[in-house]
Amino acid sequence: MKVHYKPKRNLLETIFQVEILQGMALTLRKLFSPAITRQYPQEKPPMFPGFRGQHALVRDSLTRDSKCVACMRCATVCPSRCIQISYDEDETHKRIINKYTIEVLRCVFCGYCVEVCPVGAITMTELFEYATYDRDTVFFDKEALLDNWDAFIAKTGKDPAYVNPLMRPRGIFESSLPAAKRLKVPEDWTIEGQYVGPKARPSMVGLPTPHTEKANG
Amino acid sequence: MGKMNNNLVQIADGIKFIPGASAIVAPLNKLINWGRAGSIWPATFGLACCAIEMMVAGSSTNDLDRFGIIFRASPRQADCLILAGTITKKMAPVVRRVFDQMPEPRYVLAMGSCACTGGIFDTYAVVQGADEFLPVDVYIPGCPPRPEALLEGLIKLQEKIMQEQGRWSNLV
Amino acid sequence: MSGSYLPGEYLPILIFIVLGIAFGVVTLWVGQFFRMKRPYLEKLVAYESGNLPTEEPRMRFSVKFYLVAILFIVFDVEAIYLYSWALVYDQLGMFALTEMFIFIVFLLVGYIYGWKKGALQWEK
Amino acid sequence: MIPLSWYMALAAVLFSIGTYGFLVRRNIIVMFLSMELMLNAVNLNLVAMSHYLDSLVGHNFVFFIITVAAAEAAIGLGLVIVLFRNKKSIYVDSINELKG
Amino acid sequence: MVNQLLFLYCAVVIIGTGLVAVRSRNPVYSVLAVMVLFFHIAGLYLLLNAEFLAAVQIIVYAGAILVLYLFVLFLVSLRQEVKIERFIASHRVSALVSVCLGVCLLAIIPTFKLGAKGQYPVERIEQLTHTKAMGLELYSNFILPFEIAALILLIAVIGGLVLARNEKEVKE
Amino acid sequence: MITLTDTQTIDVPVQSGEEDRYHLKMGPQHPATHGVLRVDLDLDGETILTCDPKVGYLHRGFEKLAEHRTYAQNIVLTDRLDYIAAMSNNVGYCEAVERLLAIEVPERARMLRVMVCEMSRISSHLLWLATHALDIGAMTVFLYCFREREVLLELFAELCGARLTTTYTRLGGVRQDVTRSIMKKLDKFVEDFPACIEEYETLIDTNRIWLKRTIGIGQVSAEKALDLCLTGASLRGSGVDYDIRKHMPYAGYEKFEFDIPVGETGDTYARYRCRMEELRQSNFILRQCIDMLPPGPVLGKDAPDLVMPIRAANKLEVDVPAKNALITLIEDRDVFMEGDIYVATEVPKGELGFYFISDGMGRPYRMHIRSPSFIHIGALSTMAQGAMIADLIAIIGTLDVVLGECDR
Amino acid sequence: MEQLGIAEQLREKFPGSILEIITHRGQVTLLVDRKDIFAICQVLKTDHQMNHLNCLCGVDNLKRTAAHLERFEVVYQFYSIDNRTSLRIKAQIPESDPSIDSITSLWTGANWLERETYDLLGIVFNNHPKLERILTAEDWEGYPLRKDYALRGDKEWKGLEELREKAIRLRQYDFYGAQTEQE
Amino acid sequence: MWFWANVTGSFLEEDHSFNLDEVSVPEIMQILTLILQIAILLVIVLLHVAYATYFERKIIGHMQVRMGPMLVGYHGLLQPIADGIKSFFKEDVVPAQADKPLFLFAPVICLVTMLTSLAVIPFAKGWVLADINIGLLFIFAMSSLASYGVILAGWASNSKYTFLGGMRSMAQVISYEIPLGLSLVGVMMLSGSLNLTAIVNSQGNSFSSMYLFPQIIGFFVFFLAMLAETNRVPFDLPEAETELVSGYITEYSGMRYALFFMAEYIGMMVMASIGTTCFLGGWNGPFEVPFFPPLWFILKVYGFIFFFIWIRATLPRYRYDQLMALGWKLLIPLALLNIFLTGLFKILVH
Repeated sequence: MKVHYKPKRNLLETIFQVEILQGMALTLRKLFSPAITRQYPQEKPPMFPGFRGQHALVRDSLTRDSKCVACMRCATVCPSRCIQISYDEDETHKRIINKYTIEVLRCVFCGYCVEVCPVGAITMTELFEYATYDRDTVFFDKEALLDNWDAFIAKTGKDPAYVNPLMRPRGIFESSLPAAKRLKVPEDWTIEGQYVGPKARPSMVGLPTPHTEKANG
Repeated sequence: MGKMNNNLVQIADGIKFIPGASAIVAPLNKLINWGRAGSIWPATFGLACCAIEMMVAGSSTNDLDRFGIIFRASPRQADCLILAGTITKKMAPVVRRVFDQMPEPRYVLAMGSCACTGGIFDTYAVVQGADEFLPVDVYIPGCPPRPEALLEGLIKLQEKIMQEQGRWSNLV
Repeated sequence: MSGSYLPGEYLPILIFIVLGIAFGVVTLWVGQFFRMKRPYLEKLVAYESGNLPTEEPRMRFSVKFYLVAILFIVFDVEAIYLYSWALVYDQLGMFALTEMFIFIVFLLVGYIYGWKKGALQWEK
Repeated sequence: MIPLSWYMALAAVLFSIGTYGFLVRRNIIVMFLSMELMLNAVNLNLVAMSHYLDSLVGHNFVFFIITVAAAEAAIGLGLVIVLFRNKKSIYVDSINELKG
Repeated sequence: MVNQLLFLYCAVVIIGTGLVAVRSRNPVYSVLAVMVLFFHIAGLYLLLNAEFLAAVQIIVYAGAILVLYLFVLFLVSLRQEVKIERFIASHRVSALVSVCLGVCLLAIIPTFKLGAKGQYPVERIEQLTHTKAMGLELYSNFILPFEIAALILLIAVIGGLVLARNEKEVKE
Repeated sequence: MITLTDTQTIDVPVQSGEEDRYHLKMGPQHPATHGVLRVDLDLDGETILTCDPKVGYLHRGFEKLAEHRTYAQNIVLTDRLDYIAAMSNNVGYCEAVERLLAIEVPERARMLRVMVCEMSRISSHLLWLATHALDIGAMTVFLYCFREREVLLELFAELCGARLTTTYTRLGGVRQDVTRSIMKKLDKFVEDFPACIEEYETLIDTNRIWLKRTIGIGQVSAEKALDLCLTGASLRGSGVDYDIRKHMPYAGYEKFEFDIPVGETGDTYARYRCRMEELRQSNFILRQCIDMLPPGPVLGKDAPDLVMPIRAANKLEVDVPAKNALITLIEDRDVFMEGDIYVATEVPKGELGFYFISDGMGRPYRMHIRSPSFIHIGALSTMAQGAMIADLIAIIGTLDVVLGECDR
Repeated sequence: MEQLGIAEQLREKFPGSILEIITHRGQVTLLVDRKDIFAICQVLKTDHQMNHLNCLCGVDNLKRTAAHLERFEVVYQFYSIDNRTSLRIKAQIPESDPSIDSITSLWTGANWLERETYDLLGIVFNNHPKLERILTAEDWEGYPLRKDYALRGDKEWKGLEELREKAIRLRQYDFYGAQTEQE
Repeated sequence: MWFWANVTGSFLEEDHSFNLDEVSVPEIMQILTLILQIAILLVIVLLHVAYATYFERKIIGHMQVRMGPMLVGYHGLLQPIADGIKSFFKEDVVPAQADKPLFLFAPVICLVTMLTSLAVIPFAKGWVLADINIGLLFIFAMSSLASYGVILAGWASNSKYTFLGGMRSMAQVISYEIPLGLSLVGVMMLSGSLNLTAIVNSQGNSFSSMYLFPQIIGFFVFFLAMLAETNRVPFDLPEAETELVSGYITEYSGMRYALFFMAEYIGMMVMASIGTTCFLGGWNGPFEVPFFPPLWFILKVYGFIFFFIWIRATLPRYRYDQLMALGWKLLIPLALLNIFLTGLFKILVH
């Protein structure tokens, strides 16, 4: 397809600078149209569940402590290596974490740690306003992370037992999720209730993708 | 303000002034800080991803102009350096030079993980944190931070400016 | 023998100039005492997009600026002639018009010559 | 009331300053500038005399002199440029070499 | 008296800047000194009721001719000017010559006699305005010089262009 | 005050040579160089005699770092490649790795990938238009473009929790499914967007100043463009019909109807027009996505876990509660076979190619990124020759370069 | 397969230098000796309309052992826009003399890609117009993409060390820095 | 000295001794009131400059569907004050390589020339400081001097960007001075005067007698030249951010930069005032305002400034050579044509 240009101006349009007048009419119209500016400190941006903001360790409403089982998956998966965990083992080989730190300023907020957590212990809250004057205040240890959760609950006014559906990666089969993560999610995120295009052809489902044929080696 | 028992009074670390002048100095200090906080002009200086969010912060939705913030291309007219993005080792001397060329008072905002600590790029080519070679005033976590987070950082910077004492003369 | 009637009319302008300079100089001078002064070598280096300036900035410059200036001089003089001409045009009428027409035609020759020679063309 | 002689004395001084500059400097551009000074000295005289003579002839003369000065500057500085191009210098000493 | 003071002021500045102009090592300073000088000459013209000429002096001399000088200075920009010796060998001789000239000129001033009066006394100029008076004179009595001026300007344009464009053609 | 001592002479300018040229260094701190590009210029007046782009000010050791991270972790890195169109990079990377490791992607996920790709194409083109217009001086277009871009970014935030660095794709699918609310907003955006394009065009498209600034500037012929290895709209503006979405369809692009706009003149204006048409075409594709999104899972059954084993044979040690949690451990599958592959995708800037060598470990042995921006900046010196400073700005703008991708 | 056909033709043309033809995931790779690389590329460009150079990069094979693999290789990926075929060529380069002919005269666009390869892997391209460091600083030491180069660098770049010293030296001029210094 | 005695005494019949009673008390009072008037005008103008920036930021902001300054004071009303305070107390860097005296004085030259132009502008009937006969020429002279400030700033800073910006600006300003002057020749012909008050008076009181209508070509040329003289979009090349960082003011910081900024805005105001006086009938309006006669004048000037801002919000920027070509190849011929047509018209009417 060849790109098409607008027709050339004729003499009259050239003399009267029509295109400039049109542009100026547009800006003048905008002068009287309402501004779309969000008055930030007073007016907060709309946040959606699943926003990857400040980290928090979920405070278990029963034990008042973290749910973490020190499986090390988050520390392993973290691409920027900002999570540090050390743990002791008790007599039943149950792991007890004695250190859980996140160097937030190194984190890239990919959310992998949240996704891989088998027990839904770590989460990312919808808070993002925590600029600081020094590096140390955002070097979160376990207590700070738990406090983050409290702060989040307090700020959003949610039930302390609230569990963010984000902790369960959306769009994954129920069966392949760990038990602790089989949370109830909004209908939109289930296979049954998901959005389907009005003109979607069922025949398209399940077709092999072009490059799925296994390698000959 | 400190106590007026000495001839010279210490109002902040290392800053002393003549006590009789406090009636003038204190309101003047306030006025100057107010002016500075209300008109922070950052240098147009984007490094990487965060620069895009910085631009968004300047666009209609968030509109930095509301805070009196306009970007100046030349560091000579800038008050504030927003380090928006990864600072590589090759870039670091340039960043420092731009900072050096800014007149006092000058502030530095490290925006995003890369500028604060190097972030994910723990490699041979990246400086692990701007504070290795610059006095950073505010750290904004995020990768990249939302534009609102940048605004929040700027508000934090304004608060910091408002608390400054005597950053306006060699005489005081 | 004659006196001068003009300086009185120009007095406000003189005062204006003096006050203007005073304003500029005084604000800058008074400000000296209310500013931080922390000069050091790196701060005073000339700006060049974050690079070290490696050579003298005041190097030879394009001859095109000179061409523009020549044309400017000529047209400036012409404009001056036109100003005095415009004021007496009422008195002199058609005669002045032809007179000025010839004058401008002369200059237009130079103008067109410059155009053809590319003095008005900035590129190459 | 200012006597005419004041103007003429000033013009004379200005003229000799111009001469001094013209003789003393090697930089052609500054030599041209000195010439402008001399021209201005002349202009000053013309205007002053015209004024005291209740005439406008001198004024018109000055007008033309300014025109000529403009033309002179254009051509003269054009020559400087040519000289500079050929000799990479704008000092009179180098003009001597042009002969050969 | 005020007028005389003004005259004296202008005269002092003119002589001072004239000396600066011819003695300054840096040609840019020379040009600027001359600019100030022209400004004060315009002031003298005002004292002489020649307001139009004063404007012409500033517009053409200060605003155009000196600009050309500046451009040429920048074009040939030679900072070494500052470093080479200031004067030619015959410096003293030249100084002597010009001082003699000045003294001679001053000496002959007393012999000067004013001629016949013209038809433009101050009152007439004042009533007509200087610009109009000059226009009337110029466009009725000075037609030929006027057109010759056009010719001179034409030659200036052509000459200047030819001189300046030389290089390009040689190159091509 | 300052006194220069012998030890302090580092920053003092030195005397110039006797050359006729004016050397000017633009960047890295310069408003028009889109980040940290530096261009060394030799000028005659305002005309550029030679132009020497210098890159590397954002070189972060990307390829080296990728060799030290697993395939899944590297998705995070690709966000920071071309940070304006992170989704396209995610998709390009995942397409390549999936092909290398033979991972199947469900149909719905593929369609979603197309959708986010086109969304990011629109947002990238809007940013290009904004900065290009700002470089040429039309500051209002800049803000209007950001207005629409903001809608898309908020959609991304709703979809995957981040506006810019999305990390949306997964090996074998995508991170999350869309919700009705997202689709409704997207539908509205698709509805409104053509009117917005009209708005930008009212301001610049036929504006005489815009035309003067773009027509005939930075002209490259088709042969020259191929010689310079240009891709994307820069190549198509010169009249070469090369779009990977048509030539080597990926992620199901073959199912969509769309045209590839091709220019003729190869100047800045032609490239501008091409991108503007692409905006319309992308919008059209988005419309089709909304209409045809099939049901089904968004992550394949054999999609590898994020915590990939570093070595296939050497499994990760996982304790009891965690063991149950593994989504799919891939120890039984012959995933990390040796071999190499080059897969290119059409990102907004041009052809983004990933060249992988796998040596059987969980990490790429070598990952080379063929980034369009790098090659486009390499072409800058040819294109800017004989132009003026202002043209250089227009050319940098029209090449649509992102330094993050260029320097890697 | 078309690509294989081209590969075969090339093998006939350059019998000595084509070491191996590999097919993997539908992509054909030619392992070639470095000496004929320019000629091969020229033939591909002119005879087989491979007018688009997708990619050019270098590989360090230090940790990979296989037949025909030398220490370094340079990978060229070609595509024919008209015929829609692609081909990959890998030129083997021994460790003792890491150099290969430049193809910049065939594709101007290869210029920077070769510079990059030189910069990151230290492979020298003969006849290259301007073989300088491009991504790393001009006075960088070592070749980062080599496998024996540590991720965080073997030793600190001296430019950064200078900068750190400078930062410490200049702290006295900084408002807060000066205060702490006084203490 | 013998010389002076000789010279002055020899042929001047008039009394040349210093006449002290020429200066009387009322005259001194007059001068004092004049100084007061000028000081008041200066303050008003500087406030105007401050609020013109606010006006510009607000209008452009709303044209770009945003708000502009909002948080410093009610709706950002104190924004210009904050900017001023900040600039005043900001460190003033003089680069080591700069030519110090020139660097320090360049902004003052810029400011003073622009300010001085205000002296001849009639804000209302009789509201003019210096009612000189060559008012228009005076403004041309001042604007040609203002370019010295610019080029000296560029040269003295001794940085490449400033030098390039200064040269650009100088060439641009001198190129557009000619069309600016020539476009007003038509007005001079119609009014027969260079005095701005006279020009306003000759336009009469009614709307239709404004020179805008007979001089429409002249107005067009004037408007473009005015934009170029004040370095506004689409001719803002000397400060084109995307090309030359900040042009000739790149090296200036703090108060010196603010002075340049003020000079620019005063220049805008001066140019708008000339446009108002020469084409829009100056202070004349539909009805007389009893207590504040300059109202109409100010409204018209602000109309012009609004137009400047509006154009800035709409148009892209010319390239340098195109800008020069526009001035030399289009505007000058048009202005000459306008003069010729006006001349013919006048003859035909007579």
